[in-house]
Amino acid sequence: MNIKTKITPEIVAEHGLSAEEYDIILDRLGREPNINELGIFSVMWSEHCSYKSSRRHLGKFLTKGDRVIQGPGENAGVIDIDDGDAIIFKMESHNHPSFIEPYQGAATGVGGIMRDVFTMGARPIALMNALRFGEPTHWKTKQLVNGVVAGIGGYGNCVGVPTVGGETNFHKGYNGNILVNAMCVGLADADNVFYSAAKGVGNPIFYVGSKTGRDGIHGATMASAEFDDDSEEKRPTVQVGDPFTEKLLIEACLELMATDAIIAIQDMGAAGLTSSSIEMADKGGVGISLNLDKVPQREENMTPYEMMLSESQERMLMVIQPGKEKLAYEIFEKWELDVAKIGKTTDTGRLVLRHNRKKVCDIPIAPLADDAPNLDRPYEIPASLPVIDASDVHETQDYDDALVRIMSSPDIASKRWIWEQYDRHVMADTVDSSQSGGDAAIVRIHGKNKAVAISTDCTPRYVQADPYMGGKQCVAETWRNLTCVGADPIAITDCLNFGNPERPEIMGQFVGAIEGMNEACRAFDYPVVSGNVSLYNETNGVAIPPTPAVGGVGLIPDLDYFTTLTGAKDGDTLVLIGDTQGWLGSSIYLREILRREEGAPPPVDLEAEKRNGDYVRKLIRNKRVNAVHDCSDGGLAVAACEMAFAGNIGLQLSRAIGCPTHAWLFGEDQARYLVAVEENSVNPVISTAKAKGVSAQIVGKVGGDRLMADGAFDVSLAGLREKHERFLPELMS
Amino acid sequence: MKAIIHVGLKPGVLDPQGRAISRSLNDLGFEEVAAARQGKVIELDLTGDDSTAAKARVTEMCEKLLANTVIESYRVEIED
Amino acid sequence: MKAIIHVGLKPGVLDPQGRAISRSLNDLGFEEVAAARQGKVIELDLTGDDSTAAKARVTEMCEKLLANTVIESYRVEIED
Amino acid sequence: MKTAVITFPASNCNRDAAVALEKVTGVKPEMVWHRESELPSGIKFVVLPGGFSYGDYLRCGAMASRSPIVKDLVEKANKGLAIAGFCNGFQVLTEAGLLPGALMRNRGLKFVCRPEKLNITNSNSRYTSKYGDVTEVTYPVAHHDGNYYADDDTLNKLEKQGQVIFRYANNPNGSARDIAGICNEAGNVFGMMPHPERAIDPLHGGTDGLGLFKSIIESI
Ligand SMILES: Nc1ncnc2c1ncn2[C@@H]1O[C@H](COP(=O)(O)OP(=O)(O)O)[C@@H](O)[C@H]1O
Ligand SMILES: [Mg+2]
Repeated sequence: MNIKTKITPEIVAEHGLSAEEYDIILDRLGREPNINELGIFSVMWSEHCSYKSSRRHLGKFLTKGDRVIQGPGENAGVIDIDDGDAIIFKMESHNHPSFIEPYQGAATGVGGIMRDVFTMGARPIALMNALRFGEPTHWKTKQLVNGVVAGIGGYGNCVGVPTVGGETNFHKGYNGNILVNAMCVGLADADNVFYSAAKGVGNPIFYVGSKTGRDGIHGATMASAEFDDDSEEKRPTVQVGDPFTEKLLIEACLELMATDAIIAIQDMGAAGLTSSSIEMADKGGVGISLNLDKVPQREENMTPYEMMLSESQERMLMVIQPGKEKLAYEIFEKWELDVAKIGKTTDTGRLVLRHNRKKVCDIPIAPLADDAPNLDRPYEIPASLPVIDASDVHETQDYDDALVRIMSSPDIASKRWIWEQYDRHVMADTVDSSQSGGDAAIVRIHGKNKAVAISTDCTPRYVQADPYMGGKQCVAETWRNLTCVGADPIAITDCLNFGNPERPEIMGQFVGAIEGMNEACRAFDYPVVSGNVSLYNETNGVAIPPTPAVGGVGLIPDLDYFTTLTGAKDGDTLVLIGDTQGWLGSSIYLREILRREEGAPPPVDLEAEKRNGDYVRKLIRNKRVNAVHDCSDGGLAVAACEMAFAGNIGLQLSRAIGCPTHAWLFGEDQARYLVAVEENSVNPVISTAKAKGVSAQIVGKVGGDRLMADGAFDVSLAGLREKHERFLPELMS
Repeated sequence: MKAIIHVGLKPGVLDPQGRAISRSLNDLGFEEVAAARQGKVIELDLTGDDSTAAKARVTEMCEKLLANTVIESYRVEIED
Repeated sequence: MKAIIHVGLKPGVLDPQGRAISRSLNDLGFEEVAAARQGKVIELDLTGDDSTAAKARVTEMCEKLLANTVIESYRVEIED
Repeated sequence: MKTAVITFPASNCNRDAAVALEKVTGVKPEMVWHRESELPSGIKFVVLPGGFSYGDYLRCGAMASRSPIVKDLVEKANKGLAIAGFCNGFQVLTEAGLLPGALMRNRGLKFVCRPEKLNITNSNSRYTSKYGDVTEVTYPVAHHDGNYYADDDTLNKLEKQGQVIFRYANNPNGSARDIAGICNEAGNVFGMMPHPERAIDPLHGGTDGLGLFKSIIESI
């Protein structure tokens, strides 16, 4: 393909553009596009870059709040955490590339999300990962787990940013499409945040980082298409990550950012040079002219089309203050990075590209953004599944066995095999991480006595059963997890992973989930500040379970007051905050013990969530509790076992609730927290709860080396731990 | 019998390691080094003595385990 | 010119990668694999055309950087 | 007392090391870029930090060990300057020939990050003297290539001369004779894969690492 290539309807279709879309291009240009121009329109209007199926729905989210400095629309969201500190964070998917090449796909996912964060002036301080694999027995699963985990660790460890937490699910619904969602949290000066809007006329545009090769051309369009059996053949050259260069890029960018040399900066992510230059120009309302001969190239004879669409990693684009060019060169050269001035801003409002002294592209920028398709796809929100009454659910005769099976089931079993491959401590500010099995990771703000808490959550089986309720639940669970460590929840990022939006039932899951999420955000004053949409996660017409992963961030203002689930002590009383009905629909018990995946998911009462959570946070601030854990997957029994493992001490659950035993132990009612309270605090904890309308009951005692529940199980802590630890090492051996 | 398998990155795939090696050699004063690539060699000791059959088996090993064919290419030699 | 450098572990040095490879191959049903070793090949593009001089220089590169002679041995080939 | 932390392009525990040194000496250490050809004057103790100096390409620590500053360190080490390398820093010291042996890929072939119990096998060394009666400490490990190798003669010699300072209680990486940390014959150069600098703070990794820094600082 070259500039003389005749644009035929086939070529237009191969670029994923519809006939109507092509007509718009013809109209805006007043002529036929050449191949470079067509390629640029095609990536800019792909689902991945234009959000054409999702845009109108994302617009409903609560995005503003007292602490929001920058909401969605920039590379990442920015929140204020006092004292002039800002936290910048975002989550992103790298699902398709990770399925094709798990190590590099996951590694470059981590690299990409870090760039989104340091582009805005933040030093990355923590990484999280939310992973969904196919069923453990599927032939590909083991290899995918191995590669993805090694890739995440390989990249994050080398760059030197701790990977502090995450979540991992296994389900047959992901056999053909795994999900690899990575989140990065960075720390910046609130008054030195960098944005992508180019400004001025005649200002130099710098290219920094790795050279451009033919990697991942059309990655963005690929991420916007379903898989079929030929996908392996169609794949573009896989992008290979170079964490060493990323590390240099971080240090160099932060060094330059400490001067006043940068006017605007944008990383080259999906659709590389195309989307980065167009976004900078569009946001700033300026034109851009680039000389492609100046682009550092790794391979010979690269065409303009290839350079503009390449997704080579570890590259940045920036507009430099005139007169500061020398300083920029000096810093980038010190860090041994490729750097080149490749163009300048103009007042034409057009993107003009030159190559070999010829003009090879000349298009107006505004239409690329303004006229990007914004579809109103038909949708049908599925009806929620029928409510299942606990009394209609078979009760196990052997609770010891049921507990062991649940604690060693793929979703509940220990993920140690994964997180021991992640450096969780580098930077020396990790206060709590996966290591404790805790709800939220805690990362201290360097040199200060405050910290951020971070949690990622989604319960796909709930979203599948009822997108609206499931959407609410994802947001509520992160809020609850942040609360568990004593943080004030501030804002979320999300990664919305769904199937093919052209199918109304999938679009219905999407719309329903967003409505539920948004309602929770509003109830908690917990806005969405950044996010990412990944559609077409489907193989041969079978979609993944809808998976809107949510990453929440909160602030622990004073590290003298926080709690984890590790602190339960001999003699402590276990108190359950929140109401228990014994909800077994869509529960782990139903799935793991009875092999049934059905029933309406537990309802989320946002007022109760707020009331209970605010109370728990108060207990932590008043140092009334030694350990806190929320009840989620597997209910009270699982929460209790996890608390026992973390504190390395046994406990006894006593019957206090009137529902059937399996519903009491394994029901997944929301808005609940298990707290360990010292003897002399029990009365005040319960009476104050009452006064505040919060339900609180004594449900057991800490002590011994066994895990017991009245009339149900009695197993040794060590024995259960051994089985809890065994699942992944056995799968991976 | 012995099998010797050379595994290297396919052309066009980024080789950050090769790049770091050539830079480092240049820094040490070896300016004649224009580029470097790093690959691996795996040597297998095999039982049996049918080298044609062995070649087919080793190729299968490469596809299944030894090479990542998405980004790497490989070459098999059998020595008696 | 091109230099091809083979770097391998010295005999007697335990090779965790080689051991893991032979084990995984056995697990996959390739029982004919009795042992495996993994080494690396470094390929250099060199300017100049004196291959004797090049060989000396590349040997120096090996001693100075490319091989760790505590655990590794190396072999240099020059191709014109 | 003046101390220094060397920074290679992809060092990533340089800040951790600096915090530890400041905590123990009360003075911020000098951060010295690997391209410098000489240490600033008056430096009494140098840390080579953890990280991936050159992306761990070729061999961990190999390229870093050829940098200009390491040349100067080798000279000064031979004149008695105290130098410690943690994790990648240990790899650099072996590659530079300041410590015997080599660090190979972990036996399990995976990166391993966990708190690890260590036995102090020589409590008279300049790096452990302040531990007193304490014989067991816990430091985090975080590495992919921490499997210590040396030939039998070298290992015997190390043991005989009291150069083995720490051993793993539960060997995480396959290191010969469970060796976790060693020093040179003169006792001024020390290296270990675990991270004492990540064990100086009750909120992060415990405080078992402080004794190591206090020991060496006091000995100078
Ligand atoms: N992929 C992963 N990476 C890092 N940590 C993980 C991963 N998967 C699970 N974990 C950790 O395992 C623990 C249990 O996870 P999960 O059951 O999802 O917690 P919760 O239900 O409290 O959110 C958490 O501490 C979590 O951070
Ligand atoms: Mg939780």
